[in-house]
Amino acid sequence: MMNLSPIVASLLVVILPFLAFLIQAMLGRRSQQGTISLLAILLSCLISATMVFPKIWNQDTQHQALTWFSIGTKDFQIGFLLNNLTSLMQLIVCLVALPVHIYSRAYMKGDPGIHRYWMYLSLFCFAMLLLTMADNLLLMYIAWELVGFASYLLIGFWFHKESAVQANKKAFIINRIGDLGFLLGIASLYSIYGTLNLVDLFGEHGFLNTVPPDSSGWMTFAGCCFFLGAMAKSAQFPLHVWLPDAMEGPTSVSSLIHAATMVAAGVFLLSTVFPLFNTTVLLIIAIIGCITAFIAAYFALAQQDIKRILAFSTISQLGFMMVAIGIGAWDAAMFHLVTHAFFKCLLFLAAGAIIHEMAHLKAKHQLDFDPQDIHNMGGLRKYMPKTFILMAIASLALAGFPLTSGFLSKDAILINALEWGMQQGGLWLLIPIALIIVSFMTAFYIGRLMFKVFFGKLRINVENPGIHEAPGQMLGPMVFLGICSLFVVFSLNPLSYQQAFVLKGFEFDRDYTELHILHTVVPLLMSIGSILIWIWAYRWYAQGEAGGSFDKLRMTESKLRMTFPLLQLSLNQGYLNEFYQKAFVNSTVQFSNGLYWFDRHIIDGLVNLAGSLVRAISRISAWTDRYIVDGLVNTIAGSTYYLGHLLRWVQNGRLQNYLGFAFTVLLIGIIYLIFK
Amino acid sequence: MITLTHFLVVSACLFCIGLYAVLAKRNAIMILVGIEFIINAAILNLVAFGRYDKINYGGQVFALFAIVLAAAAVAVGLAIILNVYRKYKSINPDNITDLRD
Amino acid sequence: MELVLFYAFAVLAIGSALLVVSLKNTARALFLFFVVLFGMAGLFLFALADFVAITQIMVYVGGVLILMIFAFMLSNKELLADLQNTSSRFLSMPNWQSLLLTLGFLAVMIYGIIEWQQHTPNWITQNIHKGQVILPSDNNINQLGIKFMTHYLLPFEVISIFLLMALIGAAHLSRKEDKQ
Amino acid sequence: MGLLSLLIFLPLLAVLAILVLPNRSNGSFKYISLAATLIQFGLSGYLYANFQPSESAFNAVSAYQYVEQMPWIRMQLGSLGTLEIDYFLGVDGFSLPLLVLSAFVMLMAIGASWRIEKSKKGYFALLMLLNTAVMGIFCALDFFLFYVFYEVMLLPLYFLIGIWGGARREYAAIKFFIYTLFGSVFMLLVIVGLYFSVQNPNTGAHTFNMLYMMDPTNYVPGSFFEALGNSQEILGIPARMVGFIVLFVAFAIKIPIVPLHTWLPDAHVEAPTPVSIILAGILLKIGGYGVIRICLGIFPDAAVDANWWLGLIGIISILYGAFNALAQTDLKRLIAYSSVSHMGFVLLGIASLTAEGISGAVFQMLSHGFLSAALFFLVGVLYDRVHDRYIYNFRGLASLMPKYTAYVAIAFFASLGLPGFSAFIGEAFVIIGTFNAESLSTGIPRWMAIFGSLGILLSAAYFLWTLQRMFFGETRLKGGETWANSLTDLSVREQIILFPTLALALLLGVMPSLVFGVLNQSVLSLLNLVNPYL
Repeated sequence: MMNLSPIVASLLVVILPFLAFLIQAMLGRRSQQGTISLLAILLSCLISATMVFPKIWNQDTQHQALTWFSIGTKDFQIGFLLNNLTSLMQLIVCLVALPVHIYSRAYMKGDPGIHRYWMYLSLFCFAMLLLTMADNLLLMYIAWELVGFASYLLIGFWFHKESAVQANKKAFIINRIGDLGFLLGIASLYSIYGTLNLVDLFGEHGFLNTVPPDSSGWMTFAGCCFFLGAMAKSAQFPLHVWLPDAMEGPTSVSSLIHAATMVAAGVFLLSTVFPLFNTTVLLIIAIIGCITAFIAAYFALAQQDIKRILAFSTISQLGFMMVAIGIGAWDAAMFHLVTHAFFKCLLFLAAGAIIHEMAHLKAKHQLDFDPQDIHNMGGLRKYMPKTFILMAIASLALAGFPLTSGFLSKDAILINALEWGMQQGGLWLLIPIALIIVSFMTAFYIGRLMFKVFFGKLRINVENPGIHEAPGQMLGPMVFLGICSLFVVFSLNPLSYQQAFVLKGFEFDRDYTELHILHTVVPLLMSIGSILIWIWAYRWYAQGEAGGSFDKLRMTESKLRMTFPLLQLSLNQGYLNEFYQKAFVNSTVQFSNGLYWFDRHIIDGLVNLAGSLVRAISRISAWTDRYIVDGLVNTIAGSTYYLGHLLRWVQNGRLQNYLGFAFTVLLIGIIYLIFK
Repeated sequence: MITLTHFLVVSACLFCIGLYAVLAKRNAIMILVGIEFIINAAILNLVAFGRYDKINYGGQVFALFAIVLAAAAVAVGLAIILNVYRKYKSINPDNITDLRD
Repeated sequence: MELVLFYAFAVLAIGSALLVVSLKNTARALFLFFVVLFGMAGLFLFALADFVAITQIMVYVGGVLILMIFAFMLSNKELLADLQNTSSRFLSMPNWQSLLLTLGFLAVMIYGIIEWQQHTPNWITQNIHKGQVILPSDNNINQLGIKFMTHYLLPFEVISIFLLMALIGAAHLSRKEDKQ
Repeated sequence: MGLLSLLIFLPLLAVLAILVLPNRSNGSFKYISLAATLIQFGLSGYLYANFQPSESAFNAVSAYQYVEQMPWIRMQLGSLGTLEIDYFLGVDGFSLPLLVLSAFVMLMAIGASWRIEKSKKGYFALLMLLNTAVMGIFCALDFFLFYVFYEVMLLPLYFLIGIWGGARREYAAIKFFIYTLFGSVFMLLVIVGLYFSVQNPNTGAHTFNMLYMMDPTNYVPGSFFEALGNSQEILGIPARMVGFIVLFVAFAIKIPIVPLHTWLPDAHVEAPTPVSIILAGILLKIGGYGVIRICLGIFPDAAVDANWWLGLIGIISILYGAFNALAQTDLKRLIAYSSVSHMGFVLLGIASLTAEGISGAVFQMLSHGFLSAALFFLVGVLYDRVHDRYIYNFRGLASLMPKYTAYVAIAFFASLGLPGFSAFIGEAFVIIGTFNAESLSTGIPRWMAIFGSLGILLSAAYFLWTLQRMFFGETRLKGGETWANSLTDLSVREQIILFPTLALALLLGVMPSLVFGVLNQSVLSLLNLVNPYL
C-alpha cells in the first residue's frame, strides 16, 4: 500500500465520508444500497488502522495547520493534530462506524428514504472524524455542531412520525444549550489566552499541563462552559432528557451516534481540554457525573422500551466517564469510552435485530403491539441463539463481568474513584460508593432486560411466530463488535486494567496515591456482587412470578409500581420531561407570547398612539386652519377666485375676443401715452 | 387741394371699419374682409405718403407688395376657413373655442 | 372739382364699407366689398398711384373677391342661413363693445392726425423743397418697373417666392383629406 | 467616469430605457433590469477581485479605492464662505462586500419579481431607481451625497410597498416612510452642524467631505461639533454625544433596534416578496454600515462613551426579536422578527469595538443579507402557491415538496448558525469579540456576550419549531386537496435563485477569508481611529 504521511492519511479519512456524502446527495434516490458510504467508511477505516494509528500511537505527535482566515491581528487556523488521544478516537469512530454501515444495509433495506439515510450517515462520519482530529477549538466546535446536526437529521429520519420530529427538535435545542456553553468557553479561552489552537494551549501532546492553572473566576467560568457543552452532548443530568427521546431514530443510528460515538464526544472534549480545569470545575464535573450515573441507572430500572433501557444505560455509563474526568482520571474515562463504544454499540445492534424481528412478527400477524416493549418479548433465546450469545457478551461487559472489556474499564474508574475519595476523605467518599451502587444497579437492569427478552416464553401468543436469526449482514458486524467487547483486545491480562494499552498510552501523574489493596478487592467485590444480582434477577424474571405470561407480568409490574412509588417515578423518568415542559418550554412560550403582546400593544401601540396623537393634533390644527386661518385665507382666496374667474372669462377661446382685448389694451396704452 | 390729411382721415375711417368687422362679425369670411379693409387702409397711407418720395418710389412699391401680401393672406386664410368649416361644419368663430381654458 | 371727386370716392368707399359690416347677408356684403375696393382704387388715383390702382382692381376684384365668393359658396350651410336671413332684418345690430373700441381707435387716430398736422416730417418738407414729389405728369409705370428691377429686386424676389409659398400652402390646406 | 459611477448609474440608464420604451413592450422590462443588474454584479465582483487592502488610516483617501472626486456644487454663500459639495466616491473593506451583496440581492429580487403583473413599467423603474440609491449610499464619501442617496432610496420603497404590497400596504408603507424620515430629518440637522464645524484644510472652506469630518484636526475651534476640547452642551449632554445619538438613532431605525423596530414586521409582511428581499437583504445593512462608517468614523469619542448602551440595545434586540419570533404564527412575520434578532448581533459586535466583534458584525450583515433574502424568497414561494403564510395551516409539507423542504431546512439551519454556513462565523465572532471586549477594556462587560449567545439558542428554538410544525409530520393542510394540488415543488427559476444564494452562504461559511481578506485592514484602521479614545 502507499505510504502516506499520517496527516495526509487522516485528511483522507475525513474527506472520504464527506465525498460519499456529496456523491450520495447528488445521486439521491438513484443510490439506495449505500455502497458509496460503505466504501468510504471502509477505506477510512483501513487508512486509519494502517496508516494513522500505528504511526501515531506512542510515537511522534504530528500537527499541521493552514491559516484559514485572519481577523485583526489574529490568525485562525484549520489543521489536524494527531496524538495518542486523537488517533485513538479516530480509530474507534471508524471501527464502530464500519459495522454499523454494514448492519444498516440489511437493517434499513427497503426504507423509502434510504438514500437520505446514507447521506446523513456519511455526513455524520465526516463530522465526527473531523471532531476527533481538529487542532483548534473553533474547528472542533464546527464539527461539534455538525455532528449535532447530523444527529438531528437522523433522529428525525422518519419525519412523518410526530414523535420523531419532536424528539429531534428537542435533541437539537438541548444540544444547542451545550453548544452555547462550548462557544462561551471558546470565547473565554480566546480572551484569556488569545488563541484557540490546542497546540499553543496545551503543547503538542495535548495532555501536558502547560497552561498555568489559573484559578481566577473566568477560568472556572470557562471550565464550566466547556463542561456545559459536554453535558448536553454527553447527556448529563439535567440535560440528558434528549437522549431517551432520540431513540425515535433508526436503531442503527442509535447504536452509532447515541451510544458509541457522538455522545462520547463530550468526554473526548473534556479530555482534550482537561488541563484547563481547576479543582472547582473538576468537582462540579464529578458531582454531576455521579448524579447522572445514579439517576440514569435508576430510570433504567423500570423502563419497558428496550431502546430506552439501553439509552439510560448509556447515560449512566457516560456519567461514569464524567466522574472519571472529575476525579482527574481522564485516561480511565477514555478507556471506558473506548470499551463502552463497542459493547454499547453491540447492545443496540442486537436490540435492533430483535426489534426488527418483532416488527416482522407484528406485520406478519397484523397485531397491534409495541415491538420495542420488552414485555412483549421473551424466550427469544430459542429463536435467535446467536443474537442471544452476542447480546449476553455485551451485557456482561456492561455489567462489568471478568473477562470482558467492561470489567477492565469499569474497574479502572471505580478504583481510581476510590483512591481519589480516600485521598479527599469525608463526604467525597460518597461518590465512589454511589458508583459502586450504580454498578450493581447496572447489573440488575441489564439482567432484567436479558432475562425478560430471552428467557421464559414469547408473550405474544401466536402460532408459529416466525422469528428467526438475523441475516448474516447484520450478524457479521455484531460478531466483530462482540469480539471487541472481550478483554483480549485491550489487555492481555484479563484481571488488571493497568496493563491495558489504552491506559498505557495516556500515562500521567495523578494527584492521589495509588492503593494496591483496592486493585484486588474492588474487582472481586464487584464481580461477586454482580453475579449475585444476576442470579437474583434471573430468579425473579426468568423463573419467578414475573416470568409468566404477558398479562400476569403486566399485573405484577403495575402492582409493584403501586406499592413502590419510586418505581413509578423511574418509569416516568422522574417526571423531568414534564417538569421541563412546564418550567422552561411553556414559560418561554408564554413569555414570548407576552412579549409579542407587549410588542403589538405597547411598543407598536405607542408608535400608533404617537401617530394618532399627531393626527389628533393635526385634526385640531386642521379645524383651526379651516375655520380661522383658512377663513381669512378663503376670503382672500375667494376674492382672488372671483377675480380670476372674471379673467377666466377672457379665456373663452374666441379669437375675436382675444383680439378685442388686445386692442383694448393697446388703446388704453395709447391713451395713456397721449395723456402722459 | 387734396392734402395728406384727407387721405389719412379716410384711411383711419376705413381702418376702424375693418377693425370693427374683424372684432364683431360672426362670419369668418367677413373677418377676412375686415382684414382686407385694414390692409387697404394701410395701402392708402402708403400711396399717400409715396407722393413725396419720388426717388425711391417706396410708397407705391410697398403698396404693391402689400397688395400681393393681402392676396396671399386671403388665399391662405380662405384655405384655413375651408378646413375649419370641414371640421366644425361652421365658420362662425364663436363656435370654435378650442383655445378655451 | 378734384376735391369733390375725392370726397365722392371717399364717401363711396367708406359708405360701402359701413354697409359691408352692417349687412346681415354675406352675399350682399361681398358684392358691396367690391364697391369699396373700387372706391379705394379711385382714391389711389388721387394719390397719383395709377399703377397701384390698376393692380388693386385686378388683384382684388379679379382674384380675392372671386376667391371669397367661392369660399362663401363652398361653406354652403352659411349660404343657406344667409339666404334665409334675407327675410328678417336687413342690418345686423352693432356689437357695442366692438363699436366702442373702434370708435375709440378712430378718436385716437383722428387726434393723432390733428397732432401730426402741426409738425410735418422733415423729409416731406425737404422733398417738397427739392421738388422731388411725384407729379401727375410723371411716367409712374416706367419708374416703378425700373425700381422693381433695380432697387427693390430682392424684396421683389422674396415676395414672389412668398406668394408662391402662400399659394402652395393654400392649395395644400384646402385639399380634401384622405379618408383612412 | 469611473467604475463606481458606472456601478451606481447603470440602473439609472435602465430606468431611462424602461421609461422610454412603450408599455407595449412591458415584457422586456424585466430583461432590461436583469441585464443591468447582472452587469452590476459582474462589475462589483470585478471591483472586489481587484481590491487591494491598504494600511492607510481610516480617514485618509488612500484607504479607499476606485476613488472618484470632483467638485459638484460650489456656491458662494456670502459670509458663510463657499459651499463645497463634492461628488466623492470610494470604497473600502466595509463598503465593498456590502456592494457585492447589494448587487446580488438585487439580482435575487429581480428573479423574484419575474412574475409581477401589476404595472410592470413602474415597478421595474422603481426597482432600478432603488438600486441606484443603494449603490450610491455604499459608495458615497461625501455626507451630502450620502444623504441625497439615502433619501432617494426612500421614495421607490414607499411606492413599492404602497402599490405592490398586501392588504394593509398603505399603513405599512406610511409607517416605514415616516419612521425612516423621522431619523433622517434629524440626521440632516447633524449634517448641517458638522458642515459648519468642519473645514477643508486645503481650501479653508466648510465641507461635507466625510473623511475630513473623521479627522479631529479639521474642526473649527469653537464650533459646535469641535472635536478637541468641546464644551458645548445641549440639555446637559455634550454636543458631540448629541450628534452621535442623533445619527445613531437615524441608522438604528434602519437596523432596526428595539424599540424602533415596529415598522419592520409590518413592512415585511405587507411588502411583496422582492421588496421584502431587498428590505432584509440590503436596507437593514445600510443601518449597520451607517453606524460603522458614520457614527463610529465621525464620532469615535462619543462612540466609546456610548458603546455600553449600544451593546445593551444590541442584547435587547437579540433577545426581544428572538422571543417575539417564537410567538409568531405568520411565517413572514417570524422571519421579520428573526431579522431583528440577527441584526442585534450586528449592533452588539459593533459596540464591542474589538476587531473580532466588528468583523463578526460585518460578516453577520453579509450573511444575514444572503440568508434573510433566501428566507423571504422561500416564504414568497409558499405564498405564491396558496396565498397563505399562517404556520398552523400547514403540516407535513416535506412529503409534498421535498426540494422546497430541503432548501427551507438548509436556509433555516444556516440562519440559526450551523457551522459551515456564514451566519455561524458572524455570530460566533460577535460573541467572541464581545467576550474579548473586557480584556481590551472597551467597556462592554462579558455578561453581554452570555446573554447575546442566548439569542443563538432561541433562534434554534423558533426555526426548529417552524420546521417541525410546518414541514414534518403527516401532511395536513387547511386548504385540503386544492392546496395539495397547487403546492408544487420548486420550479427551475426558483432553484436558480435559491441555489447560488445558499451556496454563497455556504462558501462564506467555509471560506470566510473571502470577506475577511478585504475587510481586515479596514477594521484595523477603524480601530486605530477609535482606540485613542478608549
